[in-house]
Formats: sequence, C-alpha cells, structure tokens
Amino acid sequence: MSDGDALLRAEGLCKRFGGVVAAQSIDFALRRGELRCVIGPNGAGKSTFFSLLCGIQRPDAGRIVFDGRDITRLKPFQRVRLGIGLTFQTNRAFHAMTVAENLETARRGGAAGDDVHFQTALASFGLAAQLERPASALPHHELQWLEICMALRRGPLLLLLDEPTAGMSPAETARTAEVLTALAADGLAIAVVEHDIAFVRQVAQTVTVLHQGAVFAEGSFAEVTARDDVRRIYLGHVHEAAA
Amino acid sequence: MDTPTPSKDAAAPDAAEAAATGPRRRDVLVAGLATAGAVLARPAIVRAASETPVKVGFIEDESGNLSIYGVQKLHAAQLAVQEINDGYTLAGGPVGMGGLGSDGMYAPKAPLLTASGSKLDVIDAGGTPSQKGIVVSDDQEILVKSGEKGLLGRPVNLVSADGQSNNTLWQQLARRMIQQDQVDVLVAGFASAEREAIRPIVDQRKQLYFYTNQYEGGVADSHTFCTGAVCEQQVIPVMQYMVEKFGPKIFTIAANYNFGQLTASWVRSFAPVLKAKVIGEEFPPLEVSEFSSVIARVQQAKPDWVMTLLVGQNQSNYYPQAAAAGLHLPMASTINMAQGYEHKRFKPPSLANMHNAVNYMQEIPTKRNQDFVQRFYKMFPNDPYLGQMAQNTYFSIHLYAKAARLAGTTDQEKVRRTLEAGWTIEAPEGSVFLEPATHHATHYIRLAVANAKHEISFVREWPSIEPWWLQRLGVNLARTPEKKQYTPDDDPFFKMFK
Amino acid sequence: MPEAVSLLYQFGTNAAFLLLSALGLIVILGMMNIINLAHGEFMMLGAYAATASVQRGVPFPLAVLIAAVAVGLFGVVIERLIVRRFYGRELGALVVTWGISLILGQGALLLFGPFMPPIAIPGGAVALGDYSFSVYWLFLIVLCGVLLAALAFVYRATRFGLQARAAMQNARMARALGIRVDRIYMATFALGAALAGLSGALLAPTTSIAPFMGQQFVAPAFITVVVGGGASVIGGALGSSGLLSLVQTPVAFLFGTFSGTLALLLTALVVIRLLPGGVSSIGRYFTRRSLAAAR
Amino acid sequence: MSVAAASRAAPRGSGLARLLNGPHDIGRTPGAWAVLAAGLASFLVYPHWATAFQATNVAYYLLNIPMALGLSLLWGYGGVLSFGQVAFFAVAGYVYGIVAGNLPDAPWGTWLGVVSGLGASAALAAVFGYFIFYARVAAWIVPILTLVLALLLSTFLGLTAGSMWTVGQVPLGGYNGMTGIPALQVGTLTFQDYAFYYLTVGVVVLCYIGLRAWVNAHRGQVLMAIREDTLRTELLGYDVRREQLRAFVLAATLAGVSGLLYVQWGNYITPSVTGLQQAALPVVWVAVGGRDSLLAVAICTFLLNQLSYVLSSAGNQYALVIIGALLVAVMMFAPEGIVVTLARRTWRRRR
Repeated sequence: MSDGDALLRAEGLCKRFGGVVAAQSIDFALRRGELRCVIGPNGAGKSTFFSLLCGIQRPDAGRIVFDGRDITRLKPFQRVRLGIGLTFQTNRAFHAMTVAENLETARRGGAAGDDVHFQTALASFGLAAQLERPASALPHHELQWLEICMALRRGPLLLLLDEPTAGMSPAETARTAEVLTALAADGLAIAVVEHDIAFVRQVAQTVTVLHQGAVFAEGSFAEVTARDDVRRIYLGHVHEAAA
Repeated sequence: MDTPTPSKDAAAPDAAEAAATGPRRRDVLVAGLATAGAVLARPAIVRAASETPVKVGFIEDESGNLSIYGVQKLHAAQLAVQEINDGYTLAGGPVGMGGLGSDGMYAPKAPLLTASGSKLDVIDAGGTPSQKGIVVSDDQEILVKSGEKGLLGRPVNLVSADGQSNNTLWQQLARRMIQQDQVDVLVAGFASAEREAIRPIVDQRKQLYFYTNQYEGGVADSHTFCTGAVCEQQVIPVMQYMVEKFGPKIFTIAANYNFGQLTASWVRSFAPVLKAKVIGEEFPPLEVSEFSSVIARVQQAKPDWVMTLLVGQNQSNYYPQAAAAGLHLPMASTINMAQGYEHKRFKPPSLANMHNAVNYMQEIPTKRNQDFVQRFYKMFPNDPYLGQMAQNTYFSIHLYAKAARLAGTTDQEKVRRTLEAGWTIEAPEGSVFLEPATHHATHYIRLAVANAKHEISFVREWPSIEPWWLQRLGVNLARTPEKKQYTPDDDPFFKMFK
Repeated sequence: MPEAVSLLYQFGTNAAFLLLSALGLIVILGMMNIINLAHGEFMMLGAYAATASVQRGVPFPLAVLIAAVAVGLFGVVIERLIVRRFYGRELGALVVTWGISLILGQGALLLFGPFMPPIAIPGGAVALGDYSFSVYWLFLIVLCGVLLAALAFVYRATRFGLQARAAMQNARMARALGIRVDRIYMATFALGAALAGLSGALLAPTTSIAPFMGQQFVAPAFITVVVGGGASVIGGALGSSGLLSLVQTPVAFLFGTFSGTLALLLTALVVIRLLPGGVSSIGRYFTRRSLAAAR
Repeated sequence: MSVAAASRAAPRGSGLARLLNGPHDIGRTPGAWAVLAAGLASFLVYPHWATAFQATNVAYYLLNIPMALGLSLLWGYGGVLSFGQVAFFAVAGYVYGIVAGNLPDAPWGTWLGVVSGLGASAALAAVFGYFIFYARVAAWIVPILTLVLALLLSTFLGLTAGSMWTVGQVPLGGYNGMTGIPALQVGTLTFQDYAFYYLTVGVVVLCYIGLRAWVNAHRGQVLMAIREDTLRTELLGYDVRREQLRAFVLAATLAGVSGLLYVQWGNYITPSVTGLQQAALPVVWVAVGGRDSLLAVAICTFLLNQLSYVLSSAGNQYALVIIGALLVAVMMFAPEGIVVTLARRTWRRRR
C-alpha cells in the first residue's frame, strides 16, 4: 500500500492527559474504498485515536491529512463538512425526533456530496419504511443503523465508526458487516474501531492493532491474528509485549 | 348646618417674631381664611347622599421594596377619607395669590380665579359662608366640622391600588384609575421614577393629580400639585444650621441617581453662599451595601460634617457600618428619619448626631400634631411610624375636598382652577400654603436632631419656607401651562458650580 | 502607613463581604451543580432568625448558631420536598428556586412586616491615625478564613467529604460503590443553606433587616461564583473574592464607590472570557483534563 | 388570514402550511387550528365591545409575547437558558426613544427608531453571545452571565441622570427613566389605543407564525438537535457555536420587538425594566406554559400577565407569593408546563 493515494493520513499523532500518554506517535493511512478495522485491548488508545481523527481532541504533536488537506487544526464540524462521517460508541441519535427528521438534520450541515451510499444503506438496513416513527421507538440495533445512515447522509468520502455493533445480536452484527462491505466495495473508505473479533473477521481487508497508544501491528486479519505478540496482548501479557 | 367654629386668639400674628421667639410657642399663625361659598349657596349642590361617590384614586407601594413608605401613606389617606365622610375637614381656606403672611390675618376677598367668575364670599374654617377669618394656633384643634358628611353630598371612596414598586404596573394602574374608574383626583407616587411613569398619562387625560412626596423639585405641570417639600426648603436650612454649628467643610455622600445627584448639586452650589465648601463627594450606586471604602474616603478627607443623601434599603446600611467603624461625624440629611423612620429601625447610636430638615415627623410636640398622631394610631394601632409623606398625603386629600367643596363640583378643571386660588390649610405640621404659580407648597420646616438614644428634638424652626426655585425660573402655571421637570441644569446659577 | 492599613482593611472587608455573600451558594453549586436562586432569601432567613433570637435575650454568638442551624434545617425541608426532584435538571432547579425566593421574600413581608428592629454591631472601633476600623468587621475577616479552613477540612479529611466529592464527580459510580448519594446531596444542601443562614446572621448587624434584604447579596454572590468557577469549591471562593476585591478596593478608594463597582463587574467579564472555567480552573486545569479524557 | 388558510390545508401540504403543521408545537389537529382561528377572531373583534382602556390593557398582556417566544426558542428548543432577555428589551426601547425622540418632525423618524432599536438589540446579542458561545462556557453559567448583563445594564442606565447623558435632545434620565417617547406614526395615524391594540395583535401573530414555521424548518431542527446532543450535532457538520449564536440573536431581536411595543404602550421606559424582578419574569412565563411549545408559551404569557395585573390591581399582597407558588408547583408537578400538559391530556382523551 502506498501512502501517495491515501485518503486519510495521520502522522506521528501524540496526545497526553496530564501524566497519562493516550497516543504516542500513531501513523496511519487509509485509501479510498478501503475498509479498515482498528482493534486493540482496553486502554490501547482506540477512543483517543478516534477522537483525534474527528477533532474532538487536538493532538499535542503530529498531523492529519484528509483528501490532500491538512485538517489537524480544523474543528470537528469543519472536518465533517470536508467529507468525514462518523458514529459514536454509544447511541446518540436524536430521540425526540422522527427517523426522517434525524436524517433531515443530518443532511444539510454544509456542502453535501452525492448520497448513493446513503440510499444503499437506507434500503439495506430497512429503515426506509420507518421514516415517520420517532427515533425513540426504534430498537437498539436499528438506532445504530440509523446513525450510520445519518453519517452517510451528506455523502462523505470517509466513514469512521466507533464500535458500531456493540450490543447487537450475531445476526444483526452480520447484517451490519454485509452492508459495510458493500459500501466499501462501492468506493467508500471506512475505518471501524471494534472489539468484536467475529465482525472484524467478516469485514476487514486490513487490520490495525493499537497498543499503549501506538500502532502495534498492521496487516490482513489472518496475518495479524497469527502473530504471537498480538495474541499475548489480547490475553493480557501486557508487560512482556511492551518490552 | 353647623355654626361656625368660634375663633380663639384672634390676635394678629407676627410670623417673623414667632419664628424668632422660639418654635414651641408659635402661638398664632395665620390660617388666612376666606372667601367664596358659591358652592353652598347654590341649590344644585344639595344632592342626595345616595349619589355616586367621589372617587379618590390612590396608588402606593403596599408590597415590594418601598412598602415601608407606601403602607404609611395608605393609612393616612384612609384616615383623611374617613374624616371627610364623618363630616370633618382641616381648618383653612383660600387666601389669594400672595399667600400666607402677605396680608396678615386673613384675606376677606381673595382674588379667586374660578372659571365662572362667580361672586365670592368668605367662608369659615369648615366651609360655611361667613364674614370672619380665623387664626389657628399651634395648640388648637385643626380638625373642624365641614358642614356635611362626605363631599358635595356624596360619600368619598378611596380607590386604592398597590403599585408593588414596579413602574410598569404603576402605569397600568394609573390608566385604570383614570380611564376605567374615572377617579376625580389621583393621589399617588413615592419615588420620582413612579411619578415620571404616570405623569405623561396624567397629562394626556388632563387628570388632577397630587404628588405628596418630598422630592428633588422642578416639576412644573399644570395638572400636578406637588405638596411635599423640595430642595430649597430642606437643603439650605439644614446646611445653614450645620455650617454655623459644626463648620464649613462638607462631605456629600449621595445615592447615584436622580434625587441624589440633583440634591448634591444644590449642596455644592449653595455651599459658597453659606461660606462653606464641599471638600468631597461620593456617589455610591443604589446596589452597593458595603461601605468600607466610603468610610475610609470620608476619614481621609476630614470634613466637619457629612451630608448623607442615601436612598433605599441597601444604602441605609451605611449608618450602622459607619457607626461601627468609629466614624462619629455630625450628619445632615433631607430624607432619612422623616420618611423611613431609620431612627426607629436602627439600633442606637447609628444615627446619633443626625440632623434633618423636615416638614413633618410624628415627634413634633405641638398639640395639633399630637391630636393627629392620636387619631392615626387609634385607627391603626399596630403601625410602626407616621412619617412625613403620610402627613403630606393626609392634608393633601383634605385640601382636595375643601377645594372641590368650594368649587361646588368635582369637575377636574374647575377644581384645579380653584386650587390655583392660593390655599392655606392647617396641617399637623403647621400652616401650609399651596402656591398657585408653581403648584408647590410652602412648609413649616423644623430641624430634627437624633441623639445617641435616637430621641428626636427640634432645635430650630422656619415656620414658612417658600418653594421659590420654580418662581425664580419664571414658572407660572396659573397663566402658562407646562408639563416639564426643570433640573439645576436649566438654571445658570448652578452651572457656575459644576 | 495608616493609609496602607486602611487599604488592607478595606480589602479585607470587601473580600469578606463577597465571600460571605457567596459561600452557601458556592457549596451547593460546586457539589450539586444546582444554582440556588433562593440563596439571598436563605440569608434573609438567617438574619431574621438571629434578630428574633437576640430580641428574646439570646447572646449574639449563640443567635448566629441558632440561625445557621435553623436555616440548615429549613434547607433539609426544602431539599426533601422540592429540590431533590431536580437533580440532573439544573435549569429546572434554577427556576424552581426562583419561585421559592419569591414566596420567601413576600412571605416574610406578610408575616413579619416591612422591617425588624436590627441588632447593634458588636465590638467597638480601633483607631489608627485618621482612620478607624470596626472590630466586628475585623472579626468577620478572620472568621472567613476559619470558615474556609473548616470547609477544606470537611471536604479533604472526613468521610463525608470524600463521599461528597465522589458523588459530585460521578453519581452513578458513587451509588454503585454503596455511597448513599441521596443522603450526601441532602447533607450538602443543608450545609449550603446553613452557611447562607450563618452569613445572613453574621451580616445582620451591618444591614437593615427587611424582607427583600436578600436581593442585595444576589449580584455579589453570582459574580463571585462565576469568577470562582465550579472546579474547586474552596479554592474558587477564596481566589475569586480575593481577586475581585484586589481590583475593587484601590479603585473604589481612589475614584469612588461607583468606579469600584464598575471595576468589579469588568473584572468579572474579563475573567470569564479568559478563563471560562473560572479562577479555580487554573489549579485544576490538568487534573480536569485527564478526567475528561478518561470519560 | 394565514392561520385560517393553514387550518384548511392538508397536514402534509407544502410550504408554510406544512411548516406550520410540523410536529414541534402543540395544536396540530384541525380542531386545534379551528380553536386558534376562533381565538384570533375574538381578538380581532374584541375592541368592538371594549373601551380604549381595556383594549390598551389587553395589548399590554400581549406585548410581552414576542420576548417570551424568543426565550422559548432559545431555552425550550435550543436548551440555552437566558435570564437576561430584558436587557435586549430595554436596549431596543431606549434606542428607539433616542432615535425617534431626536427626529420628532421626520415622518420616518419613528420607523428609523424601530429599525435601529431592533438593530441595537441584535448587535448587543451578537457581541455578548459571541463571548458566551465562542468561549464555550459551561451551560450552567449562561443564565448567570445573562442575568449579570441585565443587572449591569440596569445599573448603568440608572447612572445616566446627569445632563451629560443627553443624546441629541433626548435625556436618558437615570432611574426616573426616559419620558415622552413618541408613538409610531404612519401619515397622520398614531398607534395609540385601538390602533396600538391592532398593531400588537398583528405583531404577535406574525411572530408566532414565523417562529412556528422556523422551529419546524431545518434551522429549528438543528437547534433541537443541539439541545439533545451538542457533540453529535457538531459531528454532523454543524458549527454549534454559530447555530446557538443565531438563535440567541433571534431571541434577543424578539425581546427587542417586545421592548418596542412596550415603549409604544407607555411612551416611557426606565432602568427597572431590566432589573432583577423583571429579568425573571420571562423565565416564569416560559416555564409555566411549557418551554418547548410556542403556543403554550404565548397563551401562558398572556394569562400570567393578566393574572398579575388582576391580583395587584385588586391590592392583593399575595400576588408575588401566588406567582412563586405557581412556579414551584408547575416545575414539580407539570414540568412540561401547565398548558402543554393540559393540551396533551385533552388530545390523548380525544384519541
């Protein structure tokens, strides 16, 4: 993989909170149409990395380039307007609104690209029939799907998902994986921070393993899971692995 | 019809001598008595008592921040209305343009400016036609029979409302009183802001209006009668006394708002006239309630005495704080004690050595006043104090009734013209003369001093001080209608002392 | 020299006034995130309780304690009946406490009349050069220090303090650890109310005792709170009242009270712009950020 | 009239009718629209039975509605509580007084006053709101900051007693306030008594319809999204600070509208309109009615203004206690607001 045609490139991202190092020199690149999973044990810095990418946190050092632009100093909403869509770990659709209003709210936050991915997702997740329902009436997994649709509403180039299948049944997880794979095949770049190994196995072309705030390993799912050190950090032999 | 009250002590008074020989025995002062009973002569006046009542509109703050003043005034108004309905009035009558002292004992034929120009008779204290004037002394009863129960054969109703210290509500209530209740006279207003809130409404509807509060002065308004004392009646006497007694170096602490600033400019401007000097001024905002910096500034300036023109709940905290900080300078004021009875409310000796030129306090020892105080507390036994504004309200309502009775109608324009005849009324404070030209009143001013136990004594008296400032500016409302409030900026004299 | 002492004294009284005005408000806000708009009326109740006690022959120091306890108990009642329904709904609490303040203010007028005879300021005055100082205010300045130290002790070194801080940082977690958050909130509200009552009683001799006297403390209390910020109760209160009077005192002494008041307000605005979290956020800046990250 | 038209229109029509019947206010059934239309009609014919005094009084109950609606938008829909709307009310009134008072003879003088009054409110809100929202101060601080703004303005205006505070030929007047403010004029028509009443009714209806369309349109939805989840909304690509500032300025301008009507009503304004007691009133109206329903807020503002006038003009000393108790009771037992709660119950029963 060459970094030259990368859609998103992060170089040497560092972030510390007081004495705690949450990210140290993370390098990361993502091509158009790539579906990448970011995994790692608890406390590996996945959430920090995610919030650095979307701008909730500012890095202490390093830079982020998206679609050829340095977005390191941009505010979250500016990044979204450039074409990054994202969802959160916890469900954060607007419960007081209907599904249609949620999608409407997501549509016009600045200039929008084309929305074929959105249409695909809406149809595949079966939400098109529920537009008039209040979001609060949707079951958990459909809320998660609604969020993905909202993130796609403005036609982003890149979709960042933070544990999108948390709390879903295996069948729902598999459905989610299917749709995401289809979207990636259509040319959408997707990065997923995920715990669920079954899901990762199903979707990932490439997997990045974070550990102690840095990239620990990167490669295909098979390559990465075959490595002893990766198995060890997942099993908790942290000290040995870090050494 | 009752027989006229016999007049005692018909000796001609010498006002100057009375003032000089000492206050407590101001034997006799004129209630020039006079004229004009067109009223009672006309048969049309004798109407059935069942007729619609005469409505006295009354707005004061019975709740909210200013209620300690408003409730007193309401009660005084209720007393006055009850007395009128019981058939009583205060002694006094029209004496003509010159007013008290211009013609000695009485003016048998005052040049009364009634609109009709009807023939004028002399009436006695109660309002019965007579050919004799009377003189009312300090010790004489001033409440006399009016000759009828009620007013013009009708009962008098007090239509009162609570302004709640809220200017917007004041406007609503004034409109209600004028447009809906159609009151015959409006008696209202404590703060100047309240008066200014309703004055445009009063003028627009040509409503007869009494503002009974002491204030900064300057209101020249054809429809408004200001029966409280103004700066020239209070500031200059108290300054004169203080400069004589304590020295020429003055420090002024005045509330940073209209009343405080305007009164402070009187102090500043008249200090040179009295060969004194204002060596420091401090204008704390009304919101301030902690005064250590003010106290330190006073101590640094070392004045002979302090003029305090502090207003409202927060600012009255100055007194206990100054006393506790060991600031024991003599103090002078024109507002405290007489209105908000601070000498009763604060623990002694916060107000020790406080001097205030007042036109009324309940402690005035004359018999006529003690009778009044007794009547008041008989009706309102639980009231904490009977102050200056309450007394003004009391005699103003009586004054209105007398004028309406003389005019023979409650038609507001006619009553107003009748009031512009120049009236003397025997108020609890002493004789008060309502000036036709300025619609303001002369007052009997006393210098009240509080001692370390907060007991009041009156150390000097000025039996009749005119509200001369508007005259000086050439205001003559009987001839030229106006509706503005003059400020010292309109007077070149004050500009010299900026 | 006397000038310097006088300035120092003014600084102390200004700071003590701000601190006493704000203390109860800050405790409730800092620990429970509830803005108690009835704070001024709680102070009024304290002043009334102390005044009524003194009139019945109770010595002043005891009357102050009675006032604190009485208002503290009143705080418990208000908390149980009303305020506890508003945890987590800060703006609702703001509105409901405003309603309470209206009832208390006008209710006091209806029950007790327009004023109460006040308490004489205890202690005399000491003189230095042209200046003299109230012994009572000197005592209040010292007492403020003692109060802050006592509060610091309660929150740093007692079990209640520990639990209260835990509940403040994460109520759900605290509950999971078996802390009775409900009780902690009640006790905190009572403490805040008692402090308001105490301040009201202590300031009673320096002010006129009237139903709406509470309003005079509203603006100073809020300004102190805003400048102090919510990060650290004691640090914020101390830093804020100190900073504000440091600006106010010399300006007021040189240019008059009005300029002093204006300087106070301008300082508050500048601090808010530069430090949205208030003075206390300086000290807690880093620890706070790590908390945010952990979330 | 557009209300009548809207009631006839299909619930999911297009344009204004569709926006008006959007989900974000109570009263969406044809029956509710009929009641609204009847209400409006009764306001239109009321002067035929009322004296000029009564009409002016009713106009007073109405004139605070734009300010309350603005606060409802800001607080109920946007989640930002401002305790200082009266500051913008006062600024508009004062600026109108200055401009119109200095151009007594120009036929367009009063209208220039209207424009500059509203402009001044909006400008003050823009500057102050910039400080608040772009500094991203914590949500609980906003009510205190806005309250301090109102008190500061009140203090400042109270200090303008001297002659140096005369702008052109209009003195600001300190605590006594600004008097003799000229009334709006078109040709020879001066908006007083009945004319003022109709002006007020018209302005209130326009504000209500405009806002109801606004909250159901995209911008309104974004505002509600921010209230529910600020970060989520930002990560949908919205500049949250800017959206909040926009709502803040809009609410301030509406407060300015009320301020302008107020000075028409009384030809007078004082610093006390932005004092502590007054500052809390809009919050009371909005909270008691139901802050996330414009209609409820409008109804409640009207009724509470009437109530407080009736109580106090009857010399009732319990006015403040009653209003305080009402506020506490509503916040405890009907936290959505009285009008909203009642409306929802009726609606449910009908279904």
